Amino acid sequence: MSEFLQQLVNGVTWGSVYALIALGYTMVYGILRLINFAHGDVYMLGAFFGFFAARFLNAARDPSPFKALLVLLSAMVACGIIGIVMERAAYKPVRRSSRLAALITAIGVSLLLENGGILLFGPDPKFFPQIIPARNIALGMGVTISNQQILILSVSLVLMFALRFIVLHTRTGKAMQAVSYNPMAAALMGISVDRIVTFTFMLGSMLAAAAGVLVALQNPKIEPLMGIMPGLKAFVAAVLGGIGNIPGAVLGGLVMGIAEVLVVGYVSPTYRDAIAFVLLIVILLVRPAGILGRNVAEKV
Amino acid sequence: MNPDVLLEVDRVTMQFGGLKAVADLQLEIGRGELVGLIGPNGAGKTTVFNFVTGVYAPTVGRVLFEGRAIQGLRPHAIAKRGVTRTFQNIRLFASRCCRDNVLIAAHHHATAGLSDALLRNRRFAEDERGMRDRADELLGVMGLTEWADTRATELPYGQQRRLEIARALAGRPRLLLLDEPAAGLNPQESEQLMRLIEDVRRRFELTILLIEHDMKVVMGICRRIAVLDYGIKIAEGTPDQIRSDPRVIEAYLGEEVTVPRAKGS
Amino acid sequence: MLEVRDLDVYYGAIHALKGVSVRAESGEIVTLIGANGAGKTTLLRTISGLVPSRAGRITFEGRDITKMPAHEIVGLGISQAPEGRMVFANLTAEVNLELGAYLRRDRAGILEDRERVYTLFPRLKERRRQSAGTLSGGEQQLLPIGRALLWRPRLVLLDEPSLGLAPLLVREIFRTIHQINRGGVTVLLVEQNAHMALSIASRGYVLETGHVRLEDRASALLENPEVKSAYLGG
Amino acid sequence: MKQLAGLALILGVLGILNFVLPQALNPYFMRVLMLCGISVVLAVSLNLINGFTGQFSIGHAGFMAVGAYGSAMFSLHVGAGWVRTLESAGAPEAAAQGLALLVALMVGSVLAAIAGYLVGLPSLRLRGDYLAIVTLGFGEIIRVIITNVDAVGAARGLPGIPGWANFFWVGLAVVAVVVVSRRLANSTHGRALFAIRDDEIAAEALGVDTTRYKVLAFVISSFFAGLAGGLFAHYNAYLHPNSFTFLKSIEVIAMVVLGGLGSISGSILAAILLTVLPEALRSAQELRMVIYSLMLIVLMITRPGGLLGNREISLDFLRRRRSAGRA
Amino acid sequence: MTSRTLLRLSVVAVLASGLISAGCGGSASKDELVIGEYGSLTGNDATFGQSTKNGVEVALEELTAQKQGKIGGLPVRVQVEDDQSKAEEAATVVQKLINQDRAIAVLGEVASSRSLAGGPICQNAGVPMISPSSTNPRVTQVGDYIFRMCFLDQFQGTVMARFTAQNLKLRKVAILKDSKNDYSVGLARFFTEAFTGLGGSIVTEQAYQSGDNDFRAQLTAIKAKNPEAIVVPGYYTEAGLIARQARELGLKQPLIGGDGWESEKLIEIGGDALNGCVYTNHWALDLQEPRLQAFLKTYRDKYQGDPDAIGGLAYDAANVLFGALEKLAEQDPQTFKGLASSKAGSDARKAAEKRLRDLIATTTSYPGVTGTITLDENRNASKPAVVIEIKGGKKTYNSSFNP
Repeated sequence: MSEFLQQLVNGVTWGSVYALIALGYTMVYGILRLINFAHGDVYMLGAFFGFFAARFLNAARDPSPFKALLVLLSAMVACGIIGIVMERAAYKPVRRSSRLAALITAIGVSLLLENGGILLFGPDPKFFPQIIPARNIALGMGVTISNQQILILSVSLVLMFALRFIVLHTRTGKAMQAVSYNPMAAALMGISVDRIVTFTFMLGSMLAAAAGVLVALQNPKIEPLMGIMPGLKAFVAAVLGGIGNIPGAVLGGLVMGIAEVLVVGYVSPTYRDAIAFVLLIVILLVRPAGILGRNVAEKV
Repeated sequence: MNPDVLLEVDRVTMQFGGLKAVADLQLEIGRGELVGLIGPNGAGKTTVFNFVTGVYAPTVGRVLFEGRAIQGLRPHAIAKRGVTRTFQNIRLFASRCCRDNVLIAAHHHATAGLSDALLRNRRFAEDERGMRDRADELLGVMGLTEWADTRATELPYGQQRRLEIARALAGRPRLLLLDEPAAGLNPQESEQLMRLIEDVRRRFELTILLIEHDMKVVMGICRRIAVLDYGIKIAEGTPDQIRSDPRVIEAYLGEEVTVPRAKGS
Repeated sequence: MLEVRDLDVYYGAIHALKGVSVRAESGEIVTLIGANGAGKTTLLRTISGLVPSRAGRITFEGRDITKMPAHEIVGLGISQAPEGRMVFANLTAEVNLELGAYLRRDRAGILEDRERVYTLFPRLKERRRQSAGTLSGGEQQLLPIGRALLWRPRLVLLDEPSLGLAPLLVREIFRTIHQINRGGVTVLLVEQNAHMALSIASRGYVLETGHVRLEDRASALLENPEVKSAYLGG
Repeated sequence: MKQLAGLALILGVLGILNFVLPQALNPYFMRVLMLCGISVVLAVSLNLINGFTGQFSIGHAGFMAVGAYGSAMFSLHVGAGWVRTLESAGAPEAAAQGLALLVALMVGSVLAAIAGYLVGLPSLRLRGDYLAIVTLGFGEIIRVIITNVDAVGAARGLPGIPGWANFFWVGLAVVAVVVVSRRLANSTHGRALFAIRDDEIAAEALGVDTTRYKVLAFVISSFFAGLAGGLFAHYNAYLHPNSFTFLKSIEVIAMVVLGGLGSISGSILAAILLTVLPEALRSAQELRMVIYSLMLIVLMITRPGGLLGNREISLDFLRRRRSAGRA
Repeated sequence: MTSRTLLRLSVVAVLASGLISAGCGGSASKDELVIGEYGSLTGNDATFGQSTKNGVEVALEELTAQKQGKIGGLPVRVQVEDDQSKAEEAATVVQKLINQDRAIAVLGEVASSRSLAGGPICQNAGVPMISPSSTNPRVTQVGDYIFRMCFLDQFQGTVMARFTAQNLKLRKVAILKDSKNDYSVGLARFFTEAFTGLGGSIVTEQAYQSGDNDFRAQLTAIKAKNPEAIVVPGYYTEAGLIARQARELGLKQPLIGGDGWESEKLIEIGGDALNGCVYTNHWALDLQEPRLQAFLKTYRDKYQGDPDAIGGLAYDAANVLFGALEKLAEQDPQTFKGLASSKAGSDARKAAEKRLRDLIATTTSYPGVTGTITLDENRNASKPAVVIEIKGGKKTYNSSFNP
């Protein structure tokens, strides 16, 4: 039992990271119907920007919560800018082309970030400094949670609520919803679709950056290809929850994180990468639009 | 069951979420008839086409074609039984030429199988030639011969409407459903099309159900007209009966209201 | 105020508007009538900058807006209430209305205008927390009009506001249109309900397959046998 | 008769090239040529799903893996024995190996086709991105399974596969996939596929059993992906699950989209381009993949419809001109 | 000209120039000794390819410093190709190295899977290949032109087992291996065989996949079995994380590893969590062996850090090759000339490569930095292993085991 609970704690922690990345996928998809394959690589960049920020602040020798926050914010800002540049330079020119053309562009951007990363950061792993030294907190029944896990969970939670607030209660957030539902009608409201799309990319990239830094705090090995698998799985999580649906992304992320940890713990860790997809296929066959997605009948 | 009834819509209700698009509709179409289905925008006319052709399964009720229930069948199966249609918003196969558009609709009459096609044997060649000849004949009937090798989307609008009809005919239907074939046509084109529809009906011994906004077209060629409003059949009868039915006039023109004139007039 | 001259618009190979010229003077209600597919909606969309034109010129208060992006055209004071399907079904009725005031910054004024819309359409007030997709067709139809009002445009383009509505509601909507107009807003109205539209308009255009067939004072068009025949058949 | 003569001619030409090319080209160029051939088979086959039918599959590497491992296992456990028996019975080496290879390739391709059938089935319920993600999932599941099954070498890879595949066989596979694609395209079945791509609802309403044809496209396409996999296995003589990651699928998609969806000649052209390009960029060293990805982006921005769009460049074009001239 | 056409033209131009340069890459203008090296400079295993490259570069630098970079009067050039961590790419680049660049010998690869893809090509072409660190037995079974510089999994696994059972006196251990990595899987297997042979038992065997970041699930499962030690036969990239997460979960047992652990990054990442852990290795950097220390000095000057085991093995592989070449130049200058790049494909070249192979095969008691290397009849390195213990964040020599 205690083992199961411990696995659950680990699973929820991972799930919240998947959820943060999945949110970016889902927002961009909701607005552009584009699978932004490069999103996982933005997560990687987030970890690296955090790494450089931490090094600049000398946070390893002299850690403090303030510096940790600074590291997180600078990574988010840097990736936000990357998101804007990515959208303007690569995606905007293909927005009116076929969706497949946009997809291939996204793949190109993804490869560019990965290989550019290898070129700039070197292929060997870097190790994220211990800004927040690990401490274990016993939860009873033999279950422990580390302060880092708590941090991951709470920061993700704060960010998710911040996102929720932005989307539901700010002018720009409402405009985002409008654009995602019908860009043409949104333009008639005086909403600049271009700006909203750029803003969405920025927001998604910032969340991915946060995920990158949070993961690096706990699992400090960072390298230029670290974004591929989490990116892919977060995307699956987004589809699982119903792509384009923000609560769905969070739910999908959690389901994914828990399912993975349970498979690793009770079946075989070697099937870790497969479980995500088995789960996905099963759920999609039962609910073709994802757990929270709505099926829209095509108008004839 | 009356053998002269080709299609019977038997108390069909079609519900989308909270919206009843069609409510308790009863409609019979006799063999060889040309029936008009009219009503204001959003009255549920296209929905009728959609459940007859299997795009949707009716929420309640049955659809009988030649006495056999077809509700709930997949559209291609219904097409094979002899019901084909055109679409209000023109759904041509955009990347293909006109002849291909027609050939695709003749698809289920092909006799050569996949292996014949891959081997390019005589059977395939004959089958293909037969289908091509028939497609070209249909294009000829619809006056599209000169466009046969043109991509469907490069056709002028009026020709696209005709191509949709030619395509629907290629499936050798016994019941043809035409969804606003004259929409977007000018009066002369409408006029021509009307004659063409009559002509086609006689030539291929068809039964036709026609949705149309252009009253001239409907009143001109239909002997019998059914009127839908809010998913309910509010009238059915000859063109003259329909024209003078006050409920129809109200549904169509709206009540005559007296509101003050706008300034500047 | 608004002048459209010799507009040519293509959808792919389809020539949707063929040299259309239309104008609206300040304070007028001008109506565009015509059968489905005649190009009425296309014309409104082109004016709003949603559809690019291939030739011709659109000017608003003397400014050329032909190539302006849609959201900037809105900024100039041209609002369009598109047909009912273009509501944001995933958002509540209230948010739908608020989006109409997207470009406004005066919080107080927006609230005031919102109340005005609610007074105009009490049913929207009742349902303001409901997502627009769950509203009835008629209520959905009210939203774009309310939205357009919240922006306080100088010119409003209305696309078939009576589409699929019960007669009672149609009358309500037309009364509202008239009120809006009296408040100083110029109206360009696309309608199928020719009778109704012509009865409140000052001038009208009859569109047919992408060009203007007739242009006259509304009262004259109302009496025109050609118009009658086009709408009820011979 | 005419077709048989054509076949004989093709076999003859391939046979001669199979003899001449290795003399003329150094093994490196020969290898790039062979890899081009395999890429062409992959791209043209994926074009059947993504280009012809307008479905969206990103799991092609999975089908390729099934074919590769299926045929390799056959050769290792059965085919190699046949060759020994045949050769000891005095059969010429090329014939014995060719026969064994042919059977092995068929085994792999049929297994891949079965997998294609199974993956095609969900397409009854799923559309667009959802279908895409299922195919991607399938590819990953296949790879993970291979990584875990000891009998096929698991993570160690599968060495010692007989290297029977030569230019002749790769060339033949290219000819086969192109001929099948073209004949399909010019038949009622191909037209049904195009109809699904252009407008699924209209196609269905006009009597095209869209389900059947979508599954058919998956089956034929995965058959050829399996064939490419089999050739890959018997050319490299070594298999490793890492060769079949989703990046491989992505590579093939890039070929199809770059070539122009639905264009067979476009797929061929792009397959060759994207195989040769990384080789040509070798002198750029570490910058190579950066340049490659930049080019991909720039190409998609400048030619979003692919190199050839929907068009074909082929002898067909000349033939049509000729017949027009005669008419 | 519009910007679009400009863009297109530039794409075409880059393409064309790339093709041309690829086509001309092999035509060396002057006589030189070309040594091919292939490795994973990009892709999942990029770090290993880079380590190999660094090790070889240090060897080349020393050659330049000592002998103006020449052997037998011919300048030595190392041509490095990236295989993107993919087996089929490895085969392609080896073909290129041999046929385009006319390499006389090939160094590489780290991963056995890629050595197995490249090996047969070298064997068929009659070009000697030395893999610095592929441990799969099949690599050298490809043929008599294939060599390796590292000990085999079987030897290392046995050493680990003997150390655990005899020195640490432990009986119950858990294994956490990298199932994606044949090195790790092999080491785990041979450890298990030897350890159970010595009377120990494996209480649980868990696995992860290289690239994983989170091992808590596996460690939680291991914790439930309460072993006396955890054997982690993987790479340092994961071992440090595993140690850290194990301590977080309250597992205090020592971790036991193999030569994959050797890297300066191990301590950087694992930190205090690694104290008390041991691993088998080729060298102990704290041993004051002049040759080793000289290498370390050059390496540190050049790369501002310590080499990992792969870098050391690559350095030794390059030096064994240089040594054989020098011997050939001394013993048989006539045959040696056949290796000149202008003689590619000639009989003289073939004969020289054959002689080179023979000389490499007779390497005995070569004093490498990774131990004293003797190539056995199966062309595998036979050399002692050392056990390193981590104490107070420092790697310290513990003991040696001879084959």
